[in-house]
Amino acid sequence: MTEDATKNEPSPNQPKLNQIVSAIESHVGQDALIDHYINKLSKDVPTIVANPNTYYSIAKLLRYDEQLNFAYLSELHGTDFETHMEIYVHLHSFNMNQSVALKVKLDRAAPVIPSLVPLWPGANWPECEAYDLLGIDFREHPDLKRILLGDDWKGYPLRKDYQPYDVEV
Amino acid sequence: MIKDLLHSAPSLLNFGIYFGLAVLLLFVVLGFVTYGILSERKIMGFMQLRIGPNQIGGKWGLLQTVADVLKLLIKEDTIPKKADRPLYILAPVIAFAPAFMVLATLPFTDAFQFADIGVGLLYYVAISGISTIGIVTAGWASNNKYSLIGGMRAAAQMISYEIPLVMSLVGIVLLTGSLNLNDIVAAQEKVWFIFLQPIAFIIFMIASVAELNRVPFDLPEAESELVAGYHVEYSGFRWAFFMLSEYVYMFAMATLTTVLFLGGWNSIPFLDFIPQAIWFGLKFSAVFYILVWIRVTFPRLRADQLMEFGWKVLLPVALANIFLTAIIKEIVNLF
Amino acid sequence: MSVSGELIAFFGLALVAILGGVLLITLTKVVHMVIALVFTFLSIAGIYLLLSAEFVAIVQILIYSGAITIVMLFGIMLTKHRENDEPAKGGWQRFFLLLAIAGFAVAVYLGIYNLDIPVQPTALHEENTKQIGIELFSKYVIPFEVMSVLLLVALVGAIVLAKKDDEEGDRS
Amino acid sequence: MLRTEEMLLNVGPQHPSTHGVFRLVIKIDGEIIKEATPVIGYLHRGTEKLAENLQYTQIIPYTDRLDYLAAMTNNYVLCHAVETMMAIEVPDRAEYLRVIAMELGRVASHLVWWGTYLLDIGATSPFLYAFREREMIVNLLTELSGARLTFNYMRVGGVKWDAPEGWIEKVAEFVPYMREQLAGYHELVTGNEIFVNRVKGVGIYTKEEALQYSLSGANLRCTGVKWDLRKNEPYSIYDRFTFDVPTREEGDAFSRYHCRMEEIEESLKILEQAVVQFPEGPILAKVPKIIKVPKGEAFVRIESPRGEIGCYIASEGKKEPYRLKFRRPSFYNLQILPKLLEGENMANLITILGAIDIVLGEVDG
Repeated sequence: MTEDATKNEPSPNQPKLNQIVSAIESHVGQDALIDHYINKLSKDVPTIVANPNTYYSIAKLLRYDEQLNFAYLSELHGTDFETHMEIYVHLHSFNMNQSVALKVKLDRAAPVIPSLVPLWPGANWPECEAYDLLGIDFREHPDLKRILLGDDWKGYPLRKDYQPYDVEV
Repeated sequence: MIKDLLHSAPSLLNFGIYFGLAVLLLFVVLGFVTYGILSERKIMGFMQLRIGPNQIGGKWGLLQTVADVLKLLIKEDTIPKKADRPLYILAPVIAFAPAFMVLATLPFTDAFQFADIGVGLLYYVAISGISTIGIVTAGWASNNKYSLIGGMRAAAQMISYEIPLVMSLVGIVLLTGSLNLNDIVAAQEKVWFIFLQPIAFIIFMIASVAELNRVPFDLPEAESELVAGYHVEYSGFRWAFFMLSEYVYMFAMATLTTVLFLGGWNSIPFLDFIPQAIWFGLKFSAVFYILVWIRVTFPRLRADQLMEFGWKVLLPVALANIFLTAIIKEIVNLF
Repeated sequence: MSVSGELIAFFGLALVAILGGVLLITLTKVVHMVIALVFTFLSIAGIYLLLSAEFVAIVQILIYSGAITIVMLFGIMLTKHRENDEPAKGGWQRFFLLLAIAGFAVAVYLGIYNLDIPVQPTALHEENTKQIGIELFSKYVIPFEVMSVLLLVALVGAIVLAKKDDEEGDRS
Repeated sequence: MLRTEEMLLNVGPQHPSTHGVFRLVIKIDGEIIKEATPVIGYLHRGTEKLAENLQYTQIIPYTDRLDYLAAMTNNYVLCHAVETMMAIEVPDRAEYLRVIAMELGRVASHLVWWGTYLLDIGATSPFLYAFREREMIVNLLTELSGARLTFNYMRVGGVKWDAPEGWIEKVAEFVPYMREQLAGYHELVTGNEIFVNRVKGVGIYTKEEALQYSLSGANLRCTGVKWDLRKNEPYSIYDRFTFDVPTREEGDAFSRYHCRMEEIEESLKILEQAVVQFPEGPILAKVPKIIKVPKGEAFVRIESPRGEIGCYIASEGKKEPYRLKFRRPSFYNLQILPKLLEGENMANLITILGAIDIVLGEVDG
């Protein structure tokens, strides 16, 4: 995915990405980000890939930094990439009039990540959904439950190795 | 005629006459309910761009209600396992019996009336209150939370709106000097009370709609909140009893409005060649139409707003109306 | 005494009234008791009616069967209450109870038997309500007004009670 | 001393006012709600899981079933995501058809909301009036797509069918008619004192809360946030129309009502301009028979009647998406409900829930 960003001419969003990245590097740390690029496929959205350890602090910075101020969580979901789990968070800042995609790669065997609910209460149900369908454990989530499938469901359907419990269907 | 019967010694003949008259009234009322429901549905259909019933009994759907009632009678009678069985069975009866009792004092024409008692006006209000006990009991006995809330609301609403209802009528009583419904009609031979007591009329209309538990005051059975309120668990003929009593009350309330404010069977001047019964029917139908119209037009009030409106608006206005009427009456008396 | 409709009606009503009273005592569920009470009230109203006291009868229904019972039902249904956990009474206690009831019955019987109210001819059947009104506002004005003060006190008391509960709720 | 008993009440999953199979467990003290817990998932059909084994065109019918009251926008968001990733230029005529269909859908959706909301509040007639107009829209869309609700009309790169003869004229005629009816609606309902008393000041939240809870659509705009993706992140051809984004400041149920009613008017404006500008030309871009999206991922979002609907596609370059995810606005909007209901009157439950305007097919996905 990283190749797309470096090809062709620079995107108009490049300065904004640079601004975000420099803010993160100065406040959270030089090695806070694993990767950052412009996703040409997705309307040039600046995409940053966080380290699981720094994920929460980066999110906190994005939320509360006066310049960045990503006040609106538009989307949060997980994906099972077979080699790893990934959480995709789409944030929007009305200040910068800019969206950013925050991603984090998790260990597939034990996907554990801090919850974003303290920062954006709107992350509550999406995180429950990711837990329900993918089995990602969000730490310090106020009420992590199987929101769609119900408590007695076995397995996590959106994992690629999911075997349907009811074979007939 | 009836008065003489009351004072005579009981005999089988008298009993037979009584029974016959009661059955006659029952059929009149049932006939009204049948076609009252049909006409309500037709009017609602007309106002809501629908056709209304048009399948059973020709294109007017004349037998629709009959079919509905028959269906209700042969439906399974379910009693929830955890319901309070004796009260569950008793409740529709308590709600239903007073509905017919109130009809006894209502004068339809000067000849067609069953009991001419001195306190006819209060009689209506008092007896109709008993139905509320039936509704509360039904709500409690069903052992269902929705019906319990519905029953509670019915009780609160009835207590709150009975007071302005009676208070609005005190003005009429002051002008007539009697609680007797016949006297009240007689007092309206020249001018109807709707013109002498316009404020009272408005209060009475509002409070009567509330007493009838109809939109916009149908909180005890608000289907969007309480599913069906106090009769959620009822089915078949027990449910029919509640519905029947509701429509009998509508019949009674429309009659009462006609008698109290529209001059009962009195005719408009120069048109008194038209029989009294027809005059009564016309006025009655007008009131009925307005009741349906209100139902089609308005959204529902909220329970607390309902209470506030009853106590903080209707009651003070009704009291002011009494005050005003008394003063005017005294001033007129002076000259 | 000839059999007239009035007599039949009286016995019917009296029977319902007594039955209601007995049921009120014997039934175990509070709501059932209240419903029994309603029947007693209603039949008493019927007896008033037989005595040509129309106004009193109607007010009986309006206030007792209507308003008061509903308020009672309201209270019972909305509040917590423990049902049928009265401790069984001992034999002696029961004996004294019976004795007391018997004594009371004898006293009432003697009282009524010896009672001699001077009968004065009244036109009760006509304008019953008007007569009550005239009596009330001429002869009994002071008791009437005092009664209204009493009701006002009760009203204020009710508000104070409800309010106190509110504050407690806030603290807890 | 005078303590009342707390009750646990199950509202739904079968209840006339939950607008579908939605369950709400509420703890009430008298008629005051102490606590509300929404329970969802009764309508979960696993659209996202199913999509992993389907080709892109085959997924379109499934999107119809998410928000079944405004299926055109759902169609569009999937096509738009694929088109964005494949960089397909959609022909003008197709875009106009899409916009007309989506705006008609928006009007229809708001009409259903208006009717059912009034039904929740206890007025029965507005529902039937709203459905009279909605029926006309549904008929128009049926002529266009062949289906009443589940249109399956859009395709990657354009639309399935061209507008039939005289269709555009019918849309043009519908606009003034709808305006007239809208004035009637306002006359019947908006000024009604009972209605105003029921909704005014009910279910208030602030701008900050709305943003925190990721609300979108009229639920966000009613707090004064002028945010509409059609204006702020223009997609399709929305930059060619002049229209306004209605906002209110109060953040109560009444302001949401106003926002939606005004949105109908704005949609009519767009329709009016679209039928005038409507161009000739092809209705489908040149796309390969079997669509293969390049390897990578994309997230696009557009404005549905209920708010921000998004589509995330992760592709491995195959015929099927590797992962497909919809950002369903109702799912996000519903999150604020427990907070709004706390301490409210029972009767307000329906008013508040109705004002959020959820479609359960979309909440459960």
